[in-house]
Amino acid sequence: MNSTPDASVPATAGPGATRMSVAPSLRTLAGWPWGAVLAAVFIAVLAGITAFPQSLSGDDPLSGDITQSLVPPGAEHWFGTDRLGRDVFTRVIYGARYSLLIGLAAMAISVSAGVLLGVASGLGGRWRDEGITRLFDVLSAFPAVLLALLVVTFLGPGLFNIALAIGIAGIPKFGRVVRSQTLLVRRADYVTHAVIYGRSRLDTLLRHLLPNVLVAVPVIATINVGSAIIAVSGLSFLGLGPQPPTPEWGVMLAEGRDILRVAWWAGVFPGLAITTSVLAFSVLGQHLQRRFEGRL
Amino acid sequence: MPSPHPVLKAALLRLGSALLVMWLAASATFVALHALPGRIQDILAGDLELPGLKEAISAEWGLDRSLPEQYLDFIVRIAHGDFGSSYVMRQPVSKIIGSQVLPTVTLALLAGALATLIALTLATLTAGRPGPARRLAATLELGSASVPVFWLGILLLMAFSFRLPWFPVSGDEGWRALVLPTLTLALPTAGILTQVLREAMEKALEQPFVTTVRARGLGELALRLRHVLRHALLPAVTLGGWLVGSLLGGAVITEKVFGRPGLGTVTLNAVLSQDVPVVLAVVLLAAFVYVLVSTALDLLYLAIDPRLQTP
Amino acid sequence: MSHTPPWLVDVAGLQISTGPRGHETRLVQGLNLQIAAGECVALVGESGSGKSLSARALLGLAGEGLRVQAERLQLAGENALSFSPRQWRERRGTLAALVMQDALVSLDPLRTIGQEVEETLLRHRLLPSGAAVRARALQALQEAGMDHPEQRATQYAHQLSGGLRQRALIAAAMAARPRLLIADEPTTALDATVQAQVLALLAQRVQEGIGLLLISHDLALVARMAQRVIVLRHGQVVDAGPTEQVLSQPRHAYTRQLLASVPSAASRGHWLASARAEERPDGRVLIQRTPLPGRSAITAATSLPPQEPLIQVQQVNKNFGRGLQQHKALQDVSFDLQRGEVLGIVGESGSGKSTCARILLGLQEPDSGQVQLLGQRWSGVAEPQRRALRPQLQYIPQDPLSSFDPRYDVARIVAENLPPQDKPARQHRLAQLLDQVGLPAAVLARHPRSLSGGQRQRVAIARALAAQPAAIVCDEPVSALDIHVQAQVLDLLTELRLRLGTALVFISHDLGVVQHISDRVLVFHQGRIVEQGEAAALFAAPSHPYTQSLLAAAQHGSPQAPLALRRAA
Amino acid sequence: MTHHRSTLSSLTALPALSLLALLTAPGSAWSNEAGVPGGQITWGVTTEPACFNPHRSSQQNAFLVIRNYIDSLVGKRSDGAFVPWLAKSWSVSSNGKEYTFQLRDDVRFHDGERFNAEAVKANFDFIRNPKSSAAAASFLEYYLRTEVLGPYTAKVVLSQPDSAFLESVSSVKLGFLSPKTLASEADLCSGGPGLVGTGPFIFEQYQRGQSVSFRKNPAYQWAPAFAQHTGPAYLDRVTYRFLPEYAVRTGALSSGQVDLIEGVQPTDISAFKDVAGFKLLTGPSSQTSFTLNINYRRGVATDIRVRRALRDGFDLDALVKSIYLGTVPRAWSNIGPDNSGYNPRLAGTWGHRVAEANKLLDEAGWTGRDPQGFRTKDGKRLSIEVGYPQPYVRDNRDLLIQGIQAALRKNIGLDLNLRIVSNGEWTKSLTEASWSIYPNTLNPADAALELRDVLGDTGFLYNKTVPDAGKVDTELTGLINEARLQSDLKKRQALLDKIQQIAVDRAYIVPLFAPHYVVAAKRQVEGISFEAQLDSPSNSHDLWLRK
Repeated sequence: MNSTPDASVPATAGPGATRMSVAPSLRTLAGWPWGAVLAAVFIAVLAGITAFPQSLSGDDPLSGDITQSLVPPGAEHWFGTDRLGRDVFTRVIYGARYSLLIGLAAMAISVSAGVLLGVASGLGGRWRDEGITRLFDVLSAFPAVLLALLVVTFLGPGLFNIALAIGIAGIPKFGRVVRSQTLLVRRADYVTHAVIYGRSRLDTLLRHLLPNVLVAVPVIATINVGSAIIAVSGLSFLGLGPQPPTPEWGVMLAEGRDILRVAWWAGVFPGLAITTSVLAFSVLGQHLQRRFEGRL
Repeated sequence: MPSPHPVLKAALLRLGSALLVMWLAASATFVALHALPGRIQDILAGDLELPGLKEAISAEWGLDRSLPEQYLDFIVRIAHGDFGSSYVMRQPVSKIIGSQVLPTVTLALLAGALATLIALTLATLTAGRPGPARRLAATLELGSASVPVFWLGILLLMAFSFRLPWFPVSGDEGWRALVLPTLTLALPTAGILTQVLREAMEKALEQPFVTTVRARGLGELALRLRHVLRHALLPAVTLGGWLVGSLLGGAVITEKVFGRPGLGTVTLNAVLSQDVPVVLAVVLLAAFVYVLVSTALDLLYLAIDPRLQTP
Repeated sequence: MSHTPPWLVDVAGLQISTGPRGHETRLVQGLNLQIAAGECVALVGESGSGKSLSARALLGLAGEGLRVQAERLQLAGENALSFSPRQWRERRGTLAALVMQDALVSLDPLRTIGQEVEETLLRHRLLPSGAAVRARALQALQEAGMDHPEQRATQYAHQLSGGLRQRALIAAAMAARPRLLIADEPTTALDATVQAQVLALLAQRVQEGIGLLLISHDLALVARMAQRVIVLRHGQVVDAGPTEQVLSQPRHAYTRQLLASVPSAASRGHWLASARAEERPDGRVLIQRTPLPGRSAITAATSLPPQEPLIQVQQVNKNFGRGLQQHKALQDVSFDLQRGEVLGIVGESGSGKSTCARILLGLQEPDSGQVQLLGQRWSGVAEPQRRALRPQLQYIPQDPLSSFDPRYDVARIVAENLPPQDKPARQHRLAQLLDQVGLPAAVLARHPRSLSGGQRQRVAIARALAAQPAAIVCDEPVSALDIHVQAQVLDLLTELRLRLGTALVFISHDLGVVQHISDRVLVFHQGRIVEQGEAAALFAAPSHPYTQSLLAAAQHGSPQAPLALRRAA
Repeated sequence: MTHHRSTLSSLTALPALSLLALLTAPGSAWSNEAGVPGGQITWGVTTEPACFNPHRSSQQNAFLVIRNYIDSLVGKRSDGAFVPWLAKSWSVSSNGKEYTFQLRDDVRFHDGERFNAEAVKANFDFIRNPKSSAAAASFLEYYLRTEVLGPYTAKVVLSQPDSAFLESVSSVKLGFLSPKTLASEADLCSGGPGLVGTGPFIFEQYQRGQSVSFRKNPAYQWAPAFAQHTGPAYLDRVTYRFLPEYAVRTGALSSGQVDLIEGVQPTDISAFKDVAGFKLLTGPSSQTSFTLNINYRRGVATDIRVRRALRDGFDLDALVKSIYLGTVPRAWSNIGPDNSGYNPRLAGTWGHRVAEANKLLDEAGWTGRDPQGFRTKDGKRLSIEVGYPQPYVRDNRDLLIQGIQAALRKNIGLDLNLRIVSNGEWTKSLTEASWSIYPNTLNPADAALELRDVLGDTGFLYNKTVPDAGKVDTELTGLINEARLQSDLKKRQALLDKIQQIAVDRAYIVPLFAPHYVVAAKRQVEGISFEAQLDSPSNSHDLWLRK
């Protein structure tokens, strides 16, 4: 369960960091390195197939032709079929919806709570800051997997429950980043001197402080969507998330694992889908972070 | 010598906050338990329909007494490591967990050590050096950080157990049974750790003191090992807490992939059989381990950076 | 006073370039440099002139991606061009050593001073035993003028004062007794008095026979230290030769301009940027400056009766921290600012100048005493009451970039002080303000990050003027700028005062700048005003000993003065 | 009227012998090559017993472990005949209500206690006592008391004749624990040395989540008649390792970590069948088939048309063939094809009539369709839940139900919703009769007993505590009670055939396939066999290692 750590620590340097490419920008497209462009395109495709999976495959993800079970990848079935004869490619396409949506739902929970608490502690007095920081410590003491185990024990398995668990586990990550950003911006000259131009405290907060704090959030969110997807599929793999026959990538991987010896494709392609999606979000996230850091 | 007084003060402060966090974590679970719909006996009994079970539970947890008394009793019991008894397995939770801790801890420690080793060597070798080596390392790290633990496990299983029978598929005998699970758990963590270390090293390499050290005639490797590495350890140390969390979480999954016994398997079965006391105990223990490790690492951070020691 | 070979350093036609083959850009071109033992040569130029780069090249530390070529590059008689990386490493620290600007970041903060000094000795295995290494390190600290070196050796850089840190840095460089020392802006981060002590230490090393290559942007400092000087501009040598000759008879217009633009008591009452240096028949060069027009009667229109001071500061005290660490920043400070007046505040870092500025601006409340602006209470009132008066008092920071919101372009930054008005009127007013500070209207759409240091400072001034203030508090407004740009900004401030009658509170640690621009001067020392008065009179005959020591340290500073001194000594 | 074999026992003997049983159990009872004593063997089994106490456990997979330390009064041979074990001989009274057993006098429990009539009485009374909540109590439904006629003579008195009593007594669930253990009221579920039986092995050590191991009982001279050898076990020690994951179990055997495994999934058979160094054995299917038992007194299942549509709405042959790769036959009745009570005439009478199924559902009013393609009536979707208890999920059976789920959705728009439930949740739904479909096989081998447990008036279909549930099929329960009493073989079989025909025709049950145990082992492991009474592999008494 390798969820990415607090982004306050610069998460990843990634290939082609600006420091290195002294050569003229033949390796970039409109200012974006190729890696980031590919990642952006992949994510766009991912979003597309989440909304309209049927566009890419006509088959029904839930039922297949039983006589066609365990067919290796070929012209008919690009990713082969599973034990019930269902087309693995179709199920991977329909599976995107679950991994992405649960990942984004978890992200929404982490971001909203994280930002609120982060700003509150960053702006608050010593005691409020201390209190919220302790809250972050308590929350981060429960890694996503274990928190999910607790939630599922009480509320039962299911999509929303694991999204809730991963969301809660992600709050400290965002909270700490927003808090350190708030502390930084709060002391910057353009905030402390705003009073000279007749800005009220509230006006300064809204015009200068918050925008400069929140500008970092989408960047960190992009980087962490990847770790949310890994967490989601991990929990489904353990059987805590959506139940069969849902075509969720983690569930498909767990099913594929039992027939690994005779049908490698049932296990390999869902895993590949998870990895490439996570890779895409990480690469895009890093690029945004470098552009953002370049700006600050 | 920087007077020991401030370091001691800082250490006590850290330990104090650690205890506070542990106490808060325990209270959080207590509150969560009580916030749930339905009576505590029903929740703790899960779905077991044994005669006299509900009465036994309310007696053991003292549910008839007032809430504060229950709370106090709960905290005291946890402090003594008594997490009550599992009604599904009909034996004390501490016995169940006690017997299963060793394999999980060995796996987590080995994986953590391997990940740190990989991260240190890779970061030291590639930080700041232009050319293909660094770009290749960066891509590898990004790739390994994106691979889900369970998929990596499956791939390794396919390659090294089915195709080439070098390593056993599962079980807990001897070192050979540890190789694949440790690799599975270590690689993704190593990916992220290496990136953080290399990033920190490259930031340190931009500091002016690096030019001074080079002007003294030190080579690149000596510069990295004697000077830059310590600077890179600072952000890496703050990652300690996250590392523990991800190793424990990853262990649960790795044990399922490799069919290894351990806390992961016990917890998973407990969840599937609605054995609340066991799940509660494992999660709380993991939280305590997390707090202790991150506090220890905080103190290490203090020791490394003298700038924090003077008042 | 020329030296015959063998040279310690003998460089001819040095060229440093970057970029891929074919269309690389030349950073340094055609540099000839000879240094003998017991001699100090200075490389002078503004930032970006390539002086640091050239110095680093002498140690083979030019950096990744740069190509170093030269007709001749001899170090102590050896041809450095053919050195292998291993050969370079063996000579660094033993043959040649480097001292850099700020010891706080030039020493490894995580290691003790002792460890830093010992490293060179250990690396080159110069001494048989650990004890011998430790003894030599303590000796090096001693020679660098450190008090009780045993205790200092165990301390870290952040635990020492600026001066002591710099001494530690020099001790570390000199531990292996190198024959050549390269000092890159060794004292820029220090206050005048401490600067003088460190320079004396370096001068003593030169007397003892080492070769010293001094890199600096400060002409005065170079005049004091170097036998020969080379002036660099955009990587090319514009003037070179014995210091006395270069400073008194600068060949190149750029050098002349450089000399002429140094603000000092001599340049008071004259435009600075337009100063010219003419060559007299006997070869000496005199600086011609055009005087300022007489002080015009117009002053900023205010509702104040004529003789009321703009700002009154009465018995202000300010302390930070509690108990034994309490730091008394300001101790019963009182002064007035008259309308249209330029009040100079001078003093070393930590003397309370900035705290005074923050209290003047109402960013901080004094512990006791009070401040009045335009006759109304300014300190000790809630901010909303002050809002009405805010436009009257504006601020120009030292680092303009950090006072701009990173998301704003120039237009939105300057418009912060404009009253709400419709777009066309606003656009016109903005263009007018930019014109006032000498910037084209096109700059409005650009982002401050893409502007030069001087341009950014002009944007900050434009923002201040937008409020049509009665007075502007300037905290070290020009200390981060190169001499040319500094001269232009100072002239701009003078012009605004003449045309708009805006009063200025001008805070700086640079005595020359304060002497040039201020009407009256306050001298701050450890939170107190030790002396105040009309500028020319005060500096002509300073009464307080601190002011005298400040003047003496700075006296060395003016380029012409030392020549006389040197001849007399 | 005492002679070696009672009239009743012969009733269930010869006719049950079916060719299939012989064929599928090669190398079991017939290799009489003398075994080599010594050495130890490690099993890889699918399930960690939830409870080690024979009286309380109801997990079929747990019995193959428990059989190592528990003996029974009587043994059942693979041909169905009952042979002496702890009882040398036995006789039945003319009214069929009294069974008198002559016990062996040389049997001792592992704790040294003698096995005698008192021990038999103590065990049966303990099981019958409701406080011990023993699952085996259903076997002693008509048990009144045990009379100790002599130290080694025990007479068991029933309230009414029970044609399946000998069958029950031969089950491990009525095996014998030392009276001292019973008296100690210890919670025997968690295993450990406290569990004292008389079996060929003695309980040595149990590591939760990992394995359980037994050591040889050197004094064991009372092996059952059907055993391949008398006297103590060959092996010194035997270990059962719990490997729930298919791939892990298969890999453990192929990499030599274990000596033999049970629960080889169809896709892994090719790794061991006709492969050098390994052998593959398949057990009999005399228990019940894996069947969907439908609660026809609740919800949409009360309508017989819906039940028949569900029964016939999918191609069972294709599903079983593709998932089990032809290694198991599909089932026509809930009674196993190797069971003597099996009704062979049911073959071909039902299944795979999609058009008819759709017609039935239309008649039943389920004419609407919702966006997911399911039928609806007055806005409510046609949905039935299959609650599968987690401890019993194995052998790709959940996958088979998912296949049926997908087929029913596509063919007739019926939402068969599979949900894995915890053991606790299943028992609660049983008491509240809130379950709708329960998929499983059942332990008792006697056909009449099995039918009673499912469809009989004391089976889990007719829970008396829920009065308002739908109408009970009294004709069916009547037939079952009659069969339980009927001692005449031909009449009993006719009754059994009729019961099975009604159950399938009225779609109270949907039989799926006849499971059997598949054991894969290293070539050197000899003496592997299957216990007729349970279909599962026998204990390790006869196992030995060829050097």
